[in-house]
Amino acid sequence: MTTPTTGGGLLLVLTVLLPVVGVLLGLVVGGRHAQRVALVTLLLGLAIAVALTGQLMHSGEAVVYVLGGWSPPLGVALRADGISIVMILAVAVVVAFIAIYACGNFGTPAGVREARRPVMFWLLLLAITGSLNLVFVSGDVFTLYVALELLTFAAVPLVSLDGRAETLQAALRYLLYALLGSMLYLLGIFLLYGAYGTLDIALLAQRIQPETLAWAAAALMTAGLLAKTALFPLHLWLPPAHAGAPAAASAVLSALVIKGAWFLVVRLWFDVFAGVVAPRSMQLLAAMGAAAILIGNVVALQQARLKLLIAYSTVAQIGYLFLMFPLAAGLNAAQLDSAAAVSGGMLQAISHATAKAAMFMAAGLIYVTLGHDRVADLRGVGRALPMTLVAFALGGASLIGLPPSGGFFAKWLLLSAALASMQWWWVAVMIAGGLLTSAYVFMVVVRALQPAEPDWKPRTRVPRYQQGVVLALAVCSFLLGVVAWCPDVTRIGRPGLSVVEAR
Amino acid sequence: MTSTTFFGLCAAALVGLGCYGLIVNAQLLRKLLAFNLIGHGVFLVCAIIAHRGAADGLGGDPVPQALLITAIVVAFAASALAVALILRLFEETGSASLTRSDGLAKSDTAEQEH
Amino acid sequence: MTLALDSALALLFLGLATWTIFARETFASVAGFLPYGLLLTAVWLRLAAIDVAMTEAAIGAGLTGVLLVGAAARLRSTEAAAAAERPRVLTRLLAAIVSIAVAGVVAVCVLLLPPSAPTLAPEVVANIAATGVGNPITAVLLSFRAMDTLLEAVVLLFALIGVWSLAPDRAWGGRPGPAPVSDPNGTLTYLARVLPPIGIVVAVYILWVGADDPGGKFQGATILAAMWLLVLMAGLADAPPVSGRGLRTGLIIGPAIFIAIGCLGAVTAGAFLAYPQGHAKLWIIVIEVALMPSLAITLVLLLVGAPQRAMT
Amino acid sequence: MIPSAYRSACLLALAFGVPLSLLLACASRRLRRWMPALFVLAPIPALMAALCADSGSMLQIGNDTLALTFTLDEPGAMLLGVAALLWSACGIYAARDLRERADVDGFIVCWLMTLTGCIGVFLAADVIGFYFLLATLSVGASGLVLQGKGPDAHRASAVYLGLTLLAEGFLLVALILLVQATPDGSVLIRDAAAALSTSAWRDVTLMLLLTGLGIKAALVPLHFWMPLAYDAAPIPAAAVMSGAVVKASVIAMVRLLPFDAALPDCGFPLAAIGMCGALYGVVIGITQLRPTVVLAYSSVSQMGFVVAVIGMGLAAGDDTTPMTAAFYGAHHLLVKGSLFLAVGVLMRTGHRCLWPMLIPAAVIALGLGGLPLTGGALTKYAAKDLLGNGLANSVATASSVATTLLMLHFLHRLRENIAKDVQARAPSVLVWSWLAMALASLAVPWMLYLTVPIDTLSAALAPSALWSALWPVLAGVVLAIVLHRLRQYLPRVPAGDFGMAFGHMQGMCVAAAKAASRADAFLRRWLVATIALLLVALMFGWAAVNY
Repeated sequence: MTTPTTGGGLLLVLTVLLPVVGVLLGLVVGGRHAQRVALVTLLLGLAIAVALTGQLMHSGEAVVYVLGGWSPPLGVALRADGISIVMILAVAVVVAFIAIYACGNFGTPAGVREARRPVMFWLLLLAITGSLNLVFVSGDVFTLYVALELLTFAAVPLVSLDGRAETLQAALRYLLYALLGSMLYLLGIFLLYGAYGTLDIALLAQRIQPETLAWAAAALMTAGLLAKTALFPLHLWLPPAHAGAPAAASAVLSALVIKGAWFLVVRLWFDVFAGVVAPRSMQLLAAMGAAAILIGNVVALQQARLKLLIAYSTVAQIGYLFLMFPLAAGLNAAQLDSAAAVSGGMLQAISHATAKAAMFMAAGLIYVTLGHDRVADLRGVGRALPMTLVAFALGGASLIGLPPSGGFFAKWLLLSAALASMQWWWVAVMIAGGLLTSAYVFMVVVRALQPAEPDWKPRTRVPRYQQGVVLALAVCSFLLGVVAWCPDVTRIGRPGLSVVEAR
Repeated sequence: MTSTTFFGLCAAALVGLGCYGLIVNAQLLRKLLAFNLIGHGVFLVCAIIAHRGAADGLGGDPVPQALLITAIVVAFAASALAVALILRLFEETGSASLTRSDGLAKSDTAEQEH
Repeated sequence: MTLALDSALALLFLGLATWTIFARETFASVAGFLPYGLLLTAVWLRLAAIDVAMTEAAIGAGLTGVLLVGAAARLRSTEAAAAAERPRVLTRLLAAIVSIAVAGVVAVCVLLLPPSAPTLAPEVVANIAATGVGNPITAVLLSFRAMDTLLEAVVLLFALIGVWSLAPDRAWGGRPGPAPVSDPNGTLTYLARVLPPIGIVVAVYILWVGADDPGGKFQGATILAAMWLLVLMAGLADAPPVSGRGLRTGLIIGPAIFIAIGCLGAVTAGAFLAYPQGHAKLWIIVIEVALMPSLAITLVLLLVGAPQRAMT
Repeated sequence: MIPSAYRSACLLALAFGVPLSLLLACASRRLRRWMPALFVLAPIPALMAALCADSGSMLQIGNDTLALTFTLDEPGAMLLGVAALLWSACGIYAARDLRERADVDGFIVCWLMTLTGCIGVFLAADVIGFYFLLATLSVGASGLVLQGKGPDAHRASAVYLGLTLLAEGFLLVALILLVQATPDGSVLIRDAAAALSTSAWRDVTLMLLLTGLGIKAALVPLHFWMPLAYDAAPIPAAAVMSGAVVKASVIAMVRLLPFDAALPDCGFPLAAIGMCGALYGVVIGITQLRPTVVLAYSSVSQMGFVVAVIGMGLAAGDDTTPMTAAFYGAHHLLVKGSLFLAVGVLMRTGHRCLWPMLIPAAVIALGLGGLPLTGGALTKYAAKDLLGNGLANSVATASSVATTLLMLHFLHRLRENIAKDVQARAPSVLVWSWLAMALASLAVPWMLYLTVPIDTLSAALAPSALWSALWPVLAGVVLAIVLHRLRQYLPRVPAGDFGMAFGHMQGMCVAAAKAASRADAFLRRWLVATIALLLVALMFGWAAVNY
């Protein structure tokens, strides 16, 4: 079978290569030029993402690019369908906001040719963007392995950018655990190749059979990816890593990086293992998600530090991302439109990305202003950083799922799917999760609204543009519900979306 | 039993040994060592798959062999990054293990934003 | 007969692997890892994958071994503390059960691999003529799956950025490793004077034959890296400061040329990473030649670690 | 000449848009300072819309995939109009009150947010918009409660917010089930309500819907947030909450419940719960000392009565129920709002100026019990057909007696809580806003009664109707005198009554949370997490193989 390159395919190559070229260039020019290179690259990346979206919506089918003219199984193809494009766009937008914010914290100081933190941050930011885009567009499971490793190698140093002992330890936990995960994933790939002689996702989907090798490969790959995405109870590395990194880095890690491995689970379970995974596996996956939602939120509620609270909120929100699997399967089994559940899951992912990035950046500004981020002691933030607090609240509203946020419409779609496929238990989990989330969001907001002591002064003044960019991202997240007015992009290029064929 | 199957079983043993070491050994460098063992086990699985795919005059299927080369290099990069992290942690704390049980910082003023 | 040989080989390297896991001291365990790597290379030779065996010997056993030995030497003082953290018997038992279960699953999977193994070897053979190279692995690495090779170079670069990011702020821009101390009459110094020219020739040779026979840029780059390491260890030269523009250009030149040629393919041959008809081999050699020094620099810098001495 | 449909749509847009734009304008610190002065004007477009827009007029924002829809039906218009009146009067009061506050920003934002949500809920025609505006309303209102002083306000706000979000959870599920019941997935409330009576999920949907709205309407036993919140909130906030905000649940019930078919299985239990609440509120209310808490329990009782009326209508499948319930709600809205303002005014009034303030309060308070010629008598008269002649009617009469009793208790407590300073006079702005509301609560029910029209003038003034309204009031007065004699024997129930028992569950919750934290810490140890990872891999394999 040959898959021909479609129109606009070169954009796929660009979306991956441009950030890589940015890293190479930034490394050579160094210093404050690296920052400029990064900003320009990210801006171009945004333009490419928009162009790619336009291409996809125009043609109404997946964009494919056959690298080197060698079509699979011998060669490697890049492929972007609706769900990839949604993620590419979300990454481009969120990274652009984070980059503007980071200009305030990662500028090279005057009189120095090059400082470590800034130059490393900008290079790693580009590296993460490129790796994520590769994860979203690659059509080959081994290239995806390399992409995941690229992502890990770019993300781990961001955790320990401050060089403190705790962050080094957090980075090591992350790295070693992720490496174990990659090995499991790699083992799965090799088994797939041994059984079916191809690494291409589309070909694998055609050749795969429900047999022990495929099950073992699915189990190993899934477990490896879950370790990288930190689904409860495999989340040991996430709270210290995301809470310890600098705010802009936390925003990237929490909003985007974990979505890479999650996206791959979606890709594999819906596109490769569609006829192989059992409904019980789906329920198992979602049960882990449900545990994440409940325990993650309860633990978040008890955190004394704001950044840890937000990190635990991420642990919980990852859970929501895994509820879509049994829901889509259930809809499919009931002969209903299973794409609605997938759309809900994707919307949940991008609304969490925008909201969580805004919340981490808001936490960073609060830290700078107060000199600490003790939740019990947030008095005066409402007065000193009104815009930031509003941003935090809007991001929180999106996590809770208040309309018109993206979180609300995602929840609407997921709940509808759960009700239509009569899976009441997931409904209860989602509602309970929303309540717990609202508890800590309101707790933080109310504490921050209390007036400070009369003679209190902010420790540092925060630049206005940083406040503005955080607020803008939060508003994006809060108004993401308007995507309900747009045609459903996630369905493009995914005609035969069928999970668990009757067998 | 053919030698490929035999080495496949050795690969399984390597993976098991590595997993055990990664879990149990406290020293970070030994965890890394165990990771390398798991890696070798996985690579060996790939190698036997390549060997089984010998056809058309080639001693093995060149595609998995090429993948193997890439995977070895990636594993080396991972080891290098991990060693750098371990050494830096050692410089900062004098320790080379994940001492604190859950890894969460207890102090709240530790972070520095510039 | 072969099975007996295989059994002996397996017994040896599994024994060494067990040693590396269960040895009391980290240094002893790392010491076990080095011969284990060599034996593993023999296994790969047994499985008729010479290129892989070379890569494994060079990188998997050689460079990783150097890396681990160096680290283990510096971490000797942590031995006692780490030994005290040994988990309880019950935990170890549980870990053992789970590990055995995983190993069992892998073993079952190996046994269940389909009797008629699917293979891409016929397709590689059918298409290798178009690439102009004789070594099928090189054809896969630099033509059919050239993207993976490009990404592999990028992986090393990202890992290096990660290693550099661990430098203390005061040492940024400076040189990695301790200051060189040279013993003019030592054996190491002697070797470091004699071997590098030979090494460079060998590396170039391996690169050159890689197009048609086992060998290639990675193996060559590892030899170059080893030569440079020898010079550094002998104290004949100092590690370069990481802020040097020349060094950084050297680092990126390989991947950059790779990408440039890929883009050229998009213009002239109709696809990114495609080569113009009939000139494929030329471009593949250009890429290999460009990648080798960059890879060698990257490997050396990964081994010597983050900058530690500030520029004076 | 502007087409009438277009004009109506514009009015709707203004009614919702003006408060929303004021809310958004709060982002600017400079504009925010001017907001209290605009409190009085912000609800005026809503009043205009209620008066001038055509019934059934629609406003759509969005496209075919999804549209926010606003509409004005008759019950909605009635409640919207009186709510706008109350918001304006309370706006004057609040603006004056704010002059004495140090920190006004939070109050301003919450006030406008609640106003926007409140007006929006009365206008919303699609379930998504309705849910959104209800959430806005609830969050804003809990913010208003927070503006009260001290830890009590924090606790009250937290309890209110927690319960109200729980209610939203139930509602969300119910609304999704409603939408799924419509043949084409329409999100319009009208279509959803029409499809409900034939839905396969009818009973579950109704249960969820009524649980959610029951919490919002403070239906016993989920009422305990109300005394806490109304006592803690600043006076003008308590006035709009007890008056306007709580009526969101009434409008939601009359719009979402199916009155086209008789549903006795659902209607009678609902009516029974409502009637229990109507009496329970009084029983607890007479043990209370603080006038605001007494009023809150009166609200519990009155909302119970409205729900009972709706329940009887649901049981009978009577399509006049929405108007009757809305009329009852509108009257309660005006009276309860006025009485809260009266509490605020009288707290600042000394003995010398007491009577001119207390007498109007007494008249409208007794109106709640059905004093002839007041709006209260009209509402009871309008509701009597729905209640029928059976048990429900007897209980309703008992509730009139009880309400009179409770109101007399309230007036007594009101008198005990006046300012210490004999000469004290409330600021005139406060006095006038309260008197205007008092007047409105006397006059507006008559206007509604005659213009809508609900029944004829002669029917309402027939001697038999007057007598049947009067005797429960007289009976209530007699009971009140008896009770006054026996007051030292009354127990002192804490505000929030048995809801406070949930306080003891706090310990359990904390223990559970601590256990979750310990579990998390345990799972995040390296040994445990790596073993867990391998186990997860094995479990996924096992799950597939055993399939």
